[in-house]
Amino acid sequence: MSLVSDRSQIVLLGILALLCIAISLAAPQFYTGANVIAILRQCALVLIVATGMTMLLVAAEVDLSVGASLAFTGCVGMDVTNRTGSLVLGTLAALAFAGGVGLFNGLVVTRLKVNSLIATIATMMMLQGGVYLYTREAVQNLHQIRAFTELGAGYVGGLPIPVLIAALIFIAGFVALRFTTFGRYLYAVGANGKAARLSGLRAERLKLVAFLATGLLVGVAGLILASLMNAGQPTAGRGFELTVIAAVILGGTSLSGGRGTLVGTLLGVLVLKVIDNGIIILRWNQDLQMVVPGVVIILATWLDLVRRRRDAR
Amino acid sequence: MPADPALRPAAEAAAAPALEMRGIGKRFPGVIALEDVDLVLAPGKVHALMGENGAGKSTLIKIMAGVYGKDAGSIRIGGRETELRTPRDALAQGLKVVFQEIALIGEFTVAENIFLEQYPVGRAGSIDWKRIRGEAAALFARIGFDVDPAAKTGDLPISQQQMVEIARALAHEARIVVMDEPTSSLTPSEVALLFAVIRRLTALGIAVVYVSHKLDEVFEIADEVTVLRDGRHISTKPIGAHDHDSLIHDMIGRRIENLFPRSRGHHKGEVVLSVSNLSTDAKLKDVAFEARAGEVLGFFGLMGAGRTELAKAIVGFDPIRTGTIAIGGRPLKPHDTRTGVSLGIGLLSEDRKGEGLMLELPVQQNMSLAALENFSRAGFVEEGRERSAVQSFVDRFRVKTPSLAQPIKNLSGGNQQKVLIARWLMRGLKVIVVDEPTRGIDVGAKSEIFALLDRLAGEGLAVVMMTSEMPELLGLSDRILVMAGGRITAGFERDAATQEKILNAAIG
Amino acid sequence: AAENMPKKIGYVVNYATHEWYQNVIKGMKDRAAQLGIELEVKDANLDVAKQVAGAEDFMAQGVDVLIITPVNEEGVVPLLRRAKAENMPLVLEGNPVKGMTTMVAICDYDTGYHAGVAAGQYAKEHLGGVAKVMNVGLPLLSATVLRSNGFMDGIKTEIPEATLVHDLDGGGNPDRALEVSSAALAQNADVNIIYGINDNSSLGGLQAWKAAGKSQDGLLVVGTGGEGLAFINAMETEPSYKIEAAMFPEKVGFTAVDAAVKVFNGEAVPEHIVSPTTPMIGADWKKYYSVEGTTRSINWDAVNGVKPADKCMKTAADLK
Amino acid sequence: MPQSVSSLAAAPAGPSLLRRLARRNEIALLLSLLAVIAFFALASDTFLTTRNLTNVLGQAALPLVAGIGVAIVFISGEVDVSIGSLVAAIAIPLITIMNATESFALGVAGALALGLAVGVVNGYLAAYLGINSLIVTLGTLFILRGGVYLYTGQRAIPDDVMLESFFQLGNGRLFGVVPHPAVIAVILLIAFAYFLRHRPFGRQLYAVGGNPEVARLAGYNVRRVKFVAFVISALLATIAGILLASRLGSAVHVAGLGFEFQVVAAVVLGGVSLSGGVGSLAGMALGVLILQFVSNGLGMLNIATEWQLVITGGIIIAAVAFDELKRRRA
Ligand SMILES: Nc1ncnc2c1ncn2[C@@H]1O[C@H](COP(=O)(O)OP(=O)(O)OP(=O)(O)O)[C@@H](O)[C@H]1O
Ligand SMILES: Nc1ncnc2c1ncn2[C@@H]1O[C@H](COP(=O)(O)OP(=O)(O)OP(=O)(O)O)[C@@H](O)[C@H]1O
Ligand SMILES: [Mg+2]
Ligand SMILES: [Mg+2]
Repeated sequence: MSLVSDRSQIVLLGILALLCIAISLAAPQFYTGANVIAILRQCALVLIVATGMTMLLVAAEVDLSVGASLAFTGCVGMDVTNRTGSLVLGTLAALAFAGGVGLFNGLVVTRLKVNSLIATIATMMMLQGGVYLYTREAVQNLHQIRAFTELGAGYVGGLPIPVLIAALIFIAGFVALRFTTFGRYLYAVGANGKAARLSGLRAERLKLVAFLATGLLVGVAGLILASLMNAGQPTAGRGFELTVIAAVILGGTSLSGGRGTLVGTLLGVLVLKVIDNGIIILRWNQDLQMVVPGVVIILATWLDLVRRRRDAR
Repeated sequence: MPADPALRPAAEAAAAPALEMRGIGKRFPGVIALEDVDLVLAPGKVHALMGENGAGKSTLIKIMAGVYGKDAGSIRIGGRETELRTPRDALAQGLKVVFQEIALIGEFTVAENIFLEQYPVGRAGSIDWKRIRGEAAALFARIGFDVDPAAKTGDLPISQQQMVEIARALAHEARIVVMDEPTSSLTPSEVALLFAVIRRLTALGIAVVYVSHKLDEVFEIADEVTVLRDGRHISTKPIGAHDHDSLIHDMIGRRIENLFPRSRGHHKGEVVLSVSNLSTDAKLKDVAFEARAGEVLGFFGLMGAGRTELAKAIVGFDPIRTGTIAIGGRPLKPHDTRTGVSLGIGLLSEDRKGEGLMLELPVQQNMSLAALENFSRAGFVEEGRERSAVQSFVDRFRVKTPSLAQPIKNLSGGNQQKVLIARWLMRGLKVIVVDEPTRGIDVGAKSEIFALLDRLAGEGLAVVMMTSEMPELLGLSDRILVMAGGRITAGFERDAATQEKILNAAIG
Repeated sequence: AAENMPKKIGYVVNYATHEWYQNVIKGMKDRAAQLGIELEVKDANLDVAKQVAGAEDFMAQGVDVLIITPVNEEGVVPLLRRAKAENMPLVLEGNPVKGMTTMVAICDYDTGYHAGVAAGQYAKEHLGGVAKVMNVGLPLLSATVLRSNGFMDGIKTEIPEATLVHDLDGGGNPDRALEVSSAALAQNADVNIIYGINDNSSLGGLQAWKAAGKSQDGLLVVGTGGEGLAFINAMETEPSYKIEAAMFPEKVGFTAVDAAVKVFNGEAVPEHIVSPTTPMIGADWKKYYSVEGTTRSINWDAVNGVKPADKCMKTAADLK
Repeated sequence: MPQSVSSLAAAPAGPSLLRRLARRNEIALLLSLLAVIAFFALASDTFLTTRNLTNVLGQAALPLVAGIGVAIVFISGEVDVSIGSLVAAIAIPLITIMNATESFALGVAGALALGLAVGVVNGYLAAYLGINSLIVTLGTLFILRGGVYLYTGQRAIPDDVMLESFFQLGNGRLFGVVPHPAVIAVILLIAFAYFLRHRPFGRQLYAVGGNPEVARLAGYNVRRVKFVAFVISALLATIAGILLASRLGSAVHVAGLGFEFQVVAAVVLGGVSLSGGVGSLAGMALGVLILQFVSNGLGMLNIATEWQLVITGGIIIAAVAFDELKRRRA
């Protein structure tokens, strides 16, 4: 509980506990190892990107292009690995590409001063178009390098590799945001950019770093997804950005900057994915996978609001 | 009792006070802002409300304006008990407020802001824009303020915005007009105009509440004074019953021996800031000056003279077109705040909210922002050291806050200012540029801030102070430079400076 | 036949970036080039409003025939009415619409059905006659529902006790299919046949199987479409991916252009012109396609040799 | 102290009328629109025909009508992204009731009732409960789309009665030239532009978005103003949805997917600020028209979708960046 020191995640923890209890009462398979691992693996992709997105929102920016970039990155990574036969080069290419997208977003926002919501919608469109210019078909796994397959489907000590990667990234992100000057500066920039700049912080540079970090994390997620699907899929990632942002917001990160935690984000991701999984486990109509998260996001935000108002008394 | 004219109406007022607040109480998380406070306003009188920063003046005003609900007490307007749940209730009762924080819509024209509360409508309920423009112009003409009714309000400097605020309170029928620090950005001549207006209001039988930290103004305009301290009612007296010392004593519970203490001698160190040939796209033209370690260099000018712009340019915040700025002999290149701060120059902005505070964040993070690197090892913040450093500044400056975790938006203006000064002291600078450092700050805190600036200079800092306050300028500066139209028009040594010479140079 | 050739055909496709339609367009372009016709394509990109706009724009540009693949078959009814009012000849691809003249389409139910029969036979030979199916479906479209229904009906002709263990909405895209299948397999992994309504779906299901750490022994994966290279790659490398219900998109495009020419000339055409499909088992695909690098070429002789059914066994009308 | 000191102070002179005009965002947008039209007129011989131009107006009508509502919500300092699902959802009562009663008016009443309900819910949650409006409307976006799928079982509901009036609404043309949706959009634009500029409530919207605290101090009921903005937005999205349903002749469950992005992009391109209090309907309309003409023109030039996406994205960035640069110069 010490991690949850500011009590802002109590509502989410409650919702998560309630969900888990309710689902497992109705369907005992919920708690099987296989299902827990399936849930964790699905959380992994979202959590990796959400770590970057949390940083961006804390700095009062947002990136809607992550879904489109995710798909593109997978294609690039697979294609370069195919062409060079080298997993290292493929990975580097994918990271370079996704990092480049993040950098581009960051430059457009910090240099050209375009609002990040609109700038990244535009980037999203360009990437969606661009990926089809790059490849019309899914890029197949022609190299059959084992390590590549392991990235998505392998296990270490009973835990899926994507989950381990996500955990490492989450911890690194948590430490960076919570304990380093970089993290503190991000909050400052998000809370009042001018004050931060007057205090000698390079506000634009910090935002740029957050965009770049998000881009690179999309690269990691894109590689894992390509490995999981055994192909670079230009059609993948539709709506992924909304899932990520929904999770971050659900975790209590403010859209106006300066407020939010990664622990909240983690809980947000878990809640959304448990709902998704529960609906399938319970064999409910899958269309509810849209309705229920919609209700939960509104409800959780409202409960958190009520709690904060009460605390303020 | 003496036959003081201020007391005579008290008998009449007993029949029908314009406003009667009794036993008002209000608490915020961790703070009792008001406890059992009374305030009775007589029609046609100016009632000054005094007290230190955080004493509860603005809170009391916001309660009578319907902005905050009260936790205890009762309010009567014109003899009738009323509940003021929203600002609309108060407005409907004829209570108009000039708030401490400018409350205008930046995107609207001045004229539209004046009629924000109630648009005049013509046939079929359409807004009568012609009437709005006409009446706004007439209103300014009547008051004598020089403001363009067609200008976009957000484009105007703070001082003109404040005039718009005042004009707005006068645009509608009012029984009570409340002014919370209306003159914090006005020049003396504008203050004189305002006082003429206030006298006209009282002649019409309107009750006026006047809040200010400028004692001279209060003695000039007020009929009665109520003093608050720590949210409690201390005294209500006719102004004639007070002198400077007794009023200050009521406010802060002690005497201030000397508002402008001077601990240091006339020793001047070497040049630590030298500016030459500085011009900007907007206003500054060929500005050159030097500041030495251990001196307070005062800049005076009328509104719009370019002091704020100069301040922002020399710390690297605003871009420059030509010129060089050197701190401790090293040029400010590249021209940005990061370089500025690392060379040892920092700015305390005149715009606390917009350029200083991180409103939602706690006191601790607000204070340590610039100095965070001092408390970090390998990029990690050592929070224990940070906290104790912040705590020691909070104690030294007597910052009134329930805890270091309190969001800074909940502190009073003076306490916020102390936190922001501490932000720079923690960092350690060669040159500190302070722009209107005591705007909206009470005498007690003012004297502390003056003492602080004096001590900083004594410790070898160069203090560059932009101010519109003549006493502050004359009391604190070792040297005075006067600006007009973006240029430096005159310079005086402390002993050679007089109010007349300075004003003449400021008019240009 | 000295037919009059239309000068320009406009095709409003529902989703041009999808591999399937890429190949439909390829077939159209090939045929149009043979006949000396100019072909222009506008993409609705899955947006019903944009589809109507695209058709309007074509009519303003003055094309001679319109071909439309509806994003949604109900959503183009007024469009057909307006085309008729302007005497604009129109051919539909994919799905029937109230008031249409003619439609070129495969039989979705039949496609699934024949794949189901083949899967049943395979299960009898290799899986001990057991058929427990996970359907990675797409309830959004009637065509894909028909495929799933056909598959189950077909498999039951061989193995009457075949069961449908999971009936999923994989969204027709790979990552969603993967995610949904993972959850379903975690809930109940007692499955030995994965059916996908397109290649993305079957591959998503297979990847979920692999990610759950399961061996492919005793598993059969059946895909539908044969849209691009993905299924070929899977058939070559994945031991369980044995059956593909091929739908020959190039042939669909080819047939649609021929139909457009007929409609332009006012010739009598059947309401439904069927484009052929067939299950490909094991290495059968090499009969119809050859691959070089990352492009595949169709073997027209073989494909033109596949005989289409005269009439579909079931259509969307039967679903209601 | 002499009174003349204040007039001697360097009071900022108001910029000249010409300068003020040049700074107007709408002028830059209008010039961009003309440039777009000129470019395509030169590049394609079928672009500059009455038929094509009126077509584009008809196609632009939907985002225009919904854009009015979204702009109003933006101006009030909130956001509404639920419209993409709402345009699909309202077609359900519309078509179902028409099928059952053969009455166009009853169908429209049903649609408006649903739109009103959604607006009230959005407005209540965002304005009165104070939940961030992006979250609220993202939530209703999901809920409505999911609800549509659940209700329809993912099948479109056909229009069985085929009322001529309903068909004409979206597909007919005034005097055989101007599409009815365009006529409706223009009427609504003029009405709401008047409303925003000349009715006190219109100004309240700007004030509330520009600075809610100030608006409250001026005696406005900030919550109610925002609430009404959401209701207006939902009702306008309902009208857009009715027009769309007429053009589609059915209630299509996948209608309007991504419509919210399209409209938000156009509204922001039109200079309506995401942070509230700034923007005009003229700007919004120009933003919509620019994107619509670009999309139409690229289609006329037979440019593939992927390039259209890339080019449109580039235009949005360039236009907003240009606007920002211009503002910094001024
Ligand atoms: N919204 C709020 N939330 C919490 N505390 C508040 C709030 N507003 C005021 N306070 C606290 O109430 C006390 C009274 O504040 P108030 O603003 O009334 O002081 P003031 O006398 O107007 O001071 P100043 O002269 O600096 O304007 C202060 O301690 C302040 O920190
Ligand atoms: N015409 C104007 N339009 C927009 N902003 C202005 C204008 N004039 C002044 N300002 C702003 O007002 C502030 C004060 O301006 P400036 O530096 O010219 O005056 P100053 O000498 O510091 O006087 P003061 O601060 O007392 O108003 C600055 O932040 C400046 O940007
Ligand atoms: Mg105050
Ligand atoms: Mg200034």
